[in-house]
Amino acid sequence: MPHTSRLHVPRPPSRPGEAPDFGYVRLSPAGAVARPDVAASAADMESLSVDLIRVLDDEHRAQGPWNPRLDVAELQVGLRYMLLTRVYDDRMLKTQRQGKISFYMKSTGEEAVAVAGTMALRPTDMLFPSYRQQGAYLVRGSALVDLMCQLLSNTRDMCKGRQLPVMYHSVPGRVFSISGNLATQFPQSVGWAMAAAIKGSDDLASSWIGEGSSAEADFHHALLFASVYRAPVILNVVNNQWAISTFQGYAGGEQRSFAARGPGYGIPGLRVDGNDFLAVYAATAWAAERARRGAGSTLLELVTYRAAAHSSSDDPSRYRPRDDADRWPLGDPVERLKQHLIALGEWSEERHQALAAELDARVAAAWKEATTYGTQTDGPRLDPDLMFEDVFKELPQHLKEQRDDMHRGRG
Amino acid sequence: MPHTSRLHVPRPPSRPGEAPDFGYVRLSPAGAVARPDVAASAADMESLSVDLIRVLDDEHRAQGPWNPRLDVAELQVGLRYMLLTRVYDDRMLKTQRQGKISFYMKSTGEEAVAVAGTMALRPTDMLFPSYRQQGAYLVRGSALVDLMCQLLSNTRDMCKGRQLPVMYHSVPGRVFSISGNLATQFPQSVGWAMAAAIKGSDDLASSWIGEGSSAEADFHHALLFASVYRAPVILNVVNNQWAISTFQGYAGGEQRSFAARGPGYGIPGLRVDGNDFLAVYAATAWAAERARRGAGSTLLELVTYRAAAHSSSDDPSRYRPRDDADRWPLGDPVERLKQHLIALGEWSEERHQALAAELDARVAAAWKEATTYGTQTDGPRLDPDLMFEDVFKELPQHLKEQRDDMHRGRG
Amino acid sequence: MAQMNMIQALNAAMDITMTRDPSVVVLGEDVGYFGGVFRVTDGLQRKYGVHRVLDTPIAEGGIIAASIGMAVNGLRPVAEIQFADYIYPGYDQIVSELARLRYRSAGAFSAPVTIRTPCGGGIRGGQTHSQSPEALFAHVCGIKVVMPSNPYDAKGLLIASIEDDDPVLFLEPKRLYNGPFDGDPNKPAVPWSTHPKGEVPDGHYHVPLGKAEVIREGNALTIIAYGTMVHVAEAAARSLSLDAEIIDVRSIVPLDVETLCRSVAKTGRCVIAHEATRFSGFGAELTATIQERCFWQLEAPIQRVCGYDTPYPHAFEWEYFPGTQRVARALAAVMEAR
Amino acid sequence: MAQMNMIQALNAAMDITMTRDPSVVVLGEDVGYFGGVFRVTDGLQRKYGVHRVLDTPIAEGGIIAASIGMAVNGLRPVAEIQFADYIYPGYDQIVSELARLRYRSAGAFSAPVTIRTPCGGGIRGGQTHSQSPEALFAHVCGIKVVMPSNPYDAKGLLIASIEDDDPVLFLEPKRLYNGPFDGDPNKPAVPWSTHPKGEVPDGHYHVPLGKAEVIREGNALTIIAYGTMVHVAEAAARSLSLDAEIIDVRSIVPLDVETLCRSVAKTGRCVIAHEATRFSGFGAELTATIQERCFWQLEAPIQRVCGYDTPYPHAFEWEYFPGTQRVARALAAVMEAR
Ligand SMILES: Cc1ncc(C[n+]2csc(CCOP(=O)(O)OP(=O)(O)O)c2C)c(N)n1
Ligand SMILES: Cc1ncc(C[n+]2csc(CCOP(=O)(O)OP(=O)(O)O)c2C)c(N)n1
Ligand SMILES: [Mg+2]
Ligand SMILES: [Mg+2]
Repeated sequence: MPHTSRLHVPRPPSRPGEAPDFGYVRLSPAGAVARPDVAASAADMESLSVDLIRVLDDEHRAQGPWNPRLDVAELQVGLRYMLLTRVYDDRMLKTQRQGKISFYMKSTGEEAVAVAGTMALRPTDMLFPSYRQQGAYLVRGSALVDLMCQLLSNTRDMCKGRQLPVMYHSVPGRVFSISGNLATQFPQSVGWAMAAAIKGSDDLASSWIGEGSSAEADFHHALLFASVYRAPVILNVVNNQWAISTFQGYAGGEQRSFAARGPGYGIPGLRVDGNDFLAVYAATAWAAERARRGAGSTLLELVTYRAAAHSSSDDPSRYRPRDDADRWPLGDPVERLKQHLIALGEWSEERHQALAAELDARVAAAWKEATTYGTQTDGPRLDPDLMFEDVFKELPQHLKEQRDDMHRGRG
Repeated sequence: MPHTSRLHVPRPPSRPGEAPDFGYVRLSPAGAVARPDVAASAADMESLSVDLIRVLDDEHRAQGPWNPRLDVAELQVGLRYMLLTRVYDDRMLKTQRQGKISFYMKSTGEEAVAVAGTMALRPTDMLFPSYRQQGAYLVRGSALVDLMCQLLSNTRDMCKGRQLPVMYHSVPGRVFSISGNLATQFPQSVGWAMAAAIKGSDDLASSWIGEGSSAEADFHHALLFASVYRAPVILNVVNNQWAISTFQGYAGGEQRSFAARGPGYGIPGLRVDGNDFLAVYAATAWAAERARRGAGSTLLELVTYRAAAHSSSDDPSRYRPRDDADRWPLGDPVERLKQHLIALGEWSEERHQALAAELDARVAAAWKEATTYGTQTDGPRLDPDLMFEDVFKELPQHLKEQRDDMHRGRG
Repeated sequence: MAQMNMIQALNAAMDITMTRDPSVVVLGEDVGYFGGVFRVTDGLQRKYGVHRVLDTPIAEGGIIAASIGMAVNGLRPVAEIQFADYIYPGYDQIVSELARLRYRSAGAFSAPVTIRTPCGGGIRGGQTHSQSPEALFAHVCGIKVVMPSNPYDAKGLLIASIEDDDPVLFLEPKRLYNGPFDGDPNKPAVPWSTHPKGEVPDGHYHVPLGKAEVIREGNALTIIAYGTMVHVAEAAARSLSLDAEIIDVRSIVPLDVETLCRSVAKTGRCVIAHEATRFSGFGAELTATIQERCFWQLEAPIQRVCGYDTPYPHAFEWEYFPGTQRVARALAAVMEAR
Repeated sequence: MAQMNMIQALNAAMDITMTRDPSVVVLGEDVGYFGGVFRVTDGLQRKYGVHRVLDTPIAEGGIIAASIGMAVNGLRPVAEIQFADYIYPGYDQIVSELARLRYRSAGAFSAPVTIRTPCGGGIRGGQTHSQSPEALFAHVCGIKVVMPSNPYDAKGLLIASIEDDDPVLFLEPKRLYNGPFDGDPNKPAVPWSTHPKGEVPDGHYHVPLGKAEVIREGNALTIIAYGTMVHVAEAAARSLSLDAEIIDVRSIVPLDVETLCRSVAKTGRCVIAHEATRFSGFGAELTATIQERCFWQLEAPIQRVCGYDTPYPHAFEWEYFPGTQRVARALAAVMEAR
């Protein structure tokens, strides 16, 4: 039967043992892509979904109309958050390996997506991240200790022990709750933005999903509702090429870019170098201006690479070449912003090492503090009665009875 | 609150009491749109989703590269099926009004969509219609009596009394079962086509939904799976401008055409004059050739107008001008093919009248026969035991017991 | 007090909450300009504008998702799903998101969304316009589930639902929109104006969530029902001249176990009736709970009268529908058992 | 005979049916090249090719819909949903389409699709990797629902499911993939090789759908369970040295009422245990049916031991999980009642 089959089956460019091949990634030179007015029609901006918006060139200089012309101070803040994200990720994976937390997911190689994508917004804008935007919480001021307490499900866990590690939220930081269900928050962010528009407020929503998750129905719901009501929302698809073991071709990336879905719905779709802090910042700022001007939503595809494993349960060497990440043509976002600052004369290897050491110490200190509020094995523990709360606003009779049952002895 | 709202809310061009206004429908002259090779890339065919493929011009002549150059005999067969559809619809609505059937849905004004869309395929291709493609069953040889028995839920009902009127199917005609759930069959047709490809067969699937239904998640599933596996399937969106009381703008039609969704998924999207028998035929044949050549699927938007009420339960004068259908710029599909044949010297008003009379008599005779197999009030009735069958292939114990319970007395 | 049918009562509930609270918005397919296919939202868009009464795309999943987002941003959406049979494309957003948001965020976020949807049979609607899916939501923690049986309760429960801070699935037995229905399609239609519960106060009031109502006191046995089946139960008890106690559950989640068990403990006999299919239906939960708590008072097995375990069959509606006689048969059996 | 864990047994079932019947195809997220996140489909793509073992987009609704279409065109798809918690985006296609196709078309069309999905808790998976949604499908007419508790049954039931002409939801208690689990996370893990049901024949065989298994005969009371809870039930009965009769339901739909009722009629006492939340869970149906049929033999109220009615809480897994002691408490209560 397979011989005569006409079914097309996508295949990644390389498998374990083969040489990585990123020839399929369509590149544009830095500065080469035009920056239209935010109110231009989606139809007139279709090329943005094919080309790749890049600002930093190979000499680490910022080029072209998308250069957001940020202050040095702002660039340094961006570098700091990206590096903090990386240091945090590295250490937290280690704690998972030591059995101190049950699960972890890194964002290594994708730090610019969340950090620049958040810095380009106002603090009152609402964020709907997925599980790989830890940088957003940092930019929005979540304390490391608070994030770690969530990972530990300890007595200070913001989720009161109810969620897997990395399913953070932040009320003061305006970062929405997430769960393990992919893509569900994408159309919710559109509803949030619709409400902002109904209320006449100036705030917008920004939401992130992986390219694999764009296959879910909720991706369609989000684009459709955003288009029909011209909701002030930024819809980010983080194309890190992989969804666990599944190559982006299986989400439809073989035929067209993910940004290209936007124009079909009348929404501009921008293909952006996701490892270029400046490009991500500029594209986000452009989309934010569009939303605030009442011109509607924007779909951003952030082209990046999942340099690490999918999660602490995953081993990517089973399905892709080991040295893939090193060959990724868009480089590393931390390194690129660092080199840009060095090229500007505003940074150095020494300052970078010092910053890394400082952040590492901060993360270590925070971990130490976090563990005093309890770990999986030691120290104080959340009251199991909390299990029954927040199912409803008031505890109903049947849950009171079940709580009593629990008091009779667990297990 | 509404004063400051920035939410965009689509509005139809005219409401009851206002003059119909179809200025929003983008037209192209007959024959003006190029016909690319079926294997051209979707990206190179994007203009097809903006322009309107038309063959019949205002003088009723066939024009341009999309002219399918059909025999006169074939054109006459097409006219016959379209007229039969119309006569059938008119009479069946009347029987509903007389209380003889519980519910009915007409396809008036859209007859070319199903008739040409079916005639352009092979009899072994599988059809997945929605509820407004009655013409497909006629082309595929379903007997009028059989369709009517379904409407009557009588002893010869192909659905054994289990379905609302118009939810036909045909095994010999290769027309799939439908239900009231919108859009569900769209991705199923893709699965069917994937299986055809896996098996190496030459058959394709063709599926129809309304423009309103394209808002459902299953529209996205269909396009995505069709794109990823290059399934041999034709995905038809029948844009008849309305979804019950809701204007097509609410399905995203305000910003872009429905055909324009295709290219975002790497699928060519063709905007076709749905009231032009020749254009529908040609576009379908083109898409079929594409599928059979292994080039993958095609999205067809058939631009037409729902000239009648949504269903026998609907009164469109509550939400749109009464004379809307008369002002529809693409005219009436039956009239247009009739005039084309007259212009070719192969038809006349007299022959048309005679055909109408013949078909009316056929429909009347079929109705008479159908009612002998039972009506809602008289004659033989399906055995209520059938209610319990086909839930599973074998009748399980609990349904046997419930059948026994029913035997103890109904009501 | 005014005479209202259930459509008018539901409309009044939305009208009142929209007037009192500018954060209440209504959305759904055909609900705006047209006023809904059952006219339940008639006039609301004219009165409150296109930004508070929104026509939507035909995407139930999108409607629920957008409602959640709106609610998180401070609105109180009342979403209509045109038929309960079409709620499943929104099932993931309800089960995985709406019902769990408060829990998973430890109260940081919540979404007070009310989902209204017409349910139930008896209207010749066939398999896709007749379903009663309450059990598919009752099993989901974190969403309340309500079904009124008359205009008075419909208005009071809908106001309470919209004003409740938890999400609520509000099921409307469409066979009751225009009048009570005792299960006999051959009887002439009765309007709500002939029924005491068709008297509906003009203003704001609550029928509290979580409270069943004993609509008829009695000692011989307890009949537990909700929605259309309340009226069928009454007719069945009448037909046998039984001194039945009849309870309208009204609130499926949270369930008023106390009222139910107090009654069964008194009568010792119980029949449960619902339109939904029997297997793993909500009648099972009612039965299980009552037998756990009233075991020693029970004088006969609890009986369920339900829709048969098949899709809703168009042509066999009146064989399928659990009507007066089927309920009466169960009543008789439970009374005889000893 | 070979020693197999449940993963190997399931893999063998697919391997055998794919060899015997070229129309069997496997599809799902990460099932192809990678062999599935639990490795259940490991090696199948290598053996049968990329056209019979398909990686898919992450779209559960699309996976089910495509499977239906494939089945209508003569294939026998075995679709994997990566976790049962993620089945809801496909719920409409299952409920409205897969389960009803044969009925609505009067047998003209049918879709023999098997949906495999890992379910249940005990793996520290939190709210979205621990759910047991069987009741949400048991209430839906037209789809069979199965859950094995050991490798032998897993293989035989999966072969029977794939070869069955009706659609089947095949729930795999992932806590049992590598070994039996009696509910105590502190005990060292036990492999299937230590368990008699880890002996699995190499070839083709069926464990029939619709048949429960009495896994331990006894006279004191009946314990009804399925999946992981079968092992917990055994441990609980052992801990009290009770002469319990333990029944593994295996097939939730259709349900083997006869085997269940024969046992309860004999013992007069019954405890039902499942991981799923209690309210309107499948235990309710079991309770309701048994009390209807065995009322006069019952010497105590039937008790349910279930997951509490909250989402599955990550940090309180072992308070939440209905373990040995909770089951033992119910056993003791049922034995004491008189
Ligand atoms: C509805 C749903 N289906 C399946 C999964 C299992 N799953 C978790 S992450 C993942 C891959 C997601 O890939 P992508 O969206 O590309 O995000 P990335 O991990 O690359 O950041 C899958 C399939 C899930 N969590 N939710
Ligand atoms: C899932 C689902 N949601 C809602 C409905 C109710 N409904 C029936 S037809 C219809 C309008 C469909 O419009 P369109 O797709 O444009 O098709 P048309 O009727 O114009 O042919 C609606 C909303 C349904 N049948 N199924
Ligand atoms: Mg990814
Ligand atoms: Mg339409």
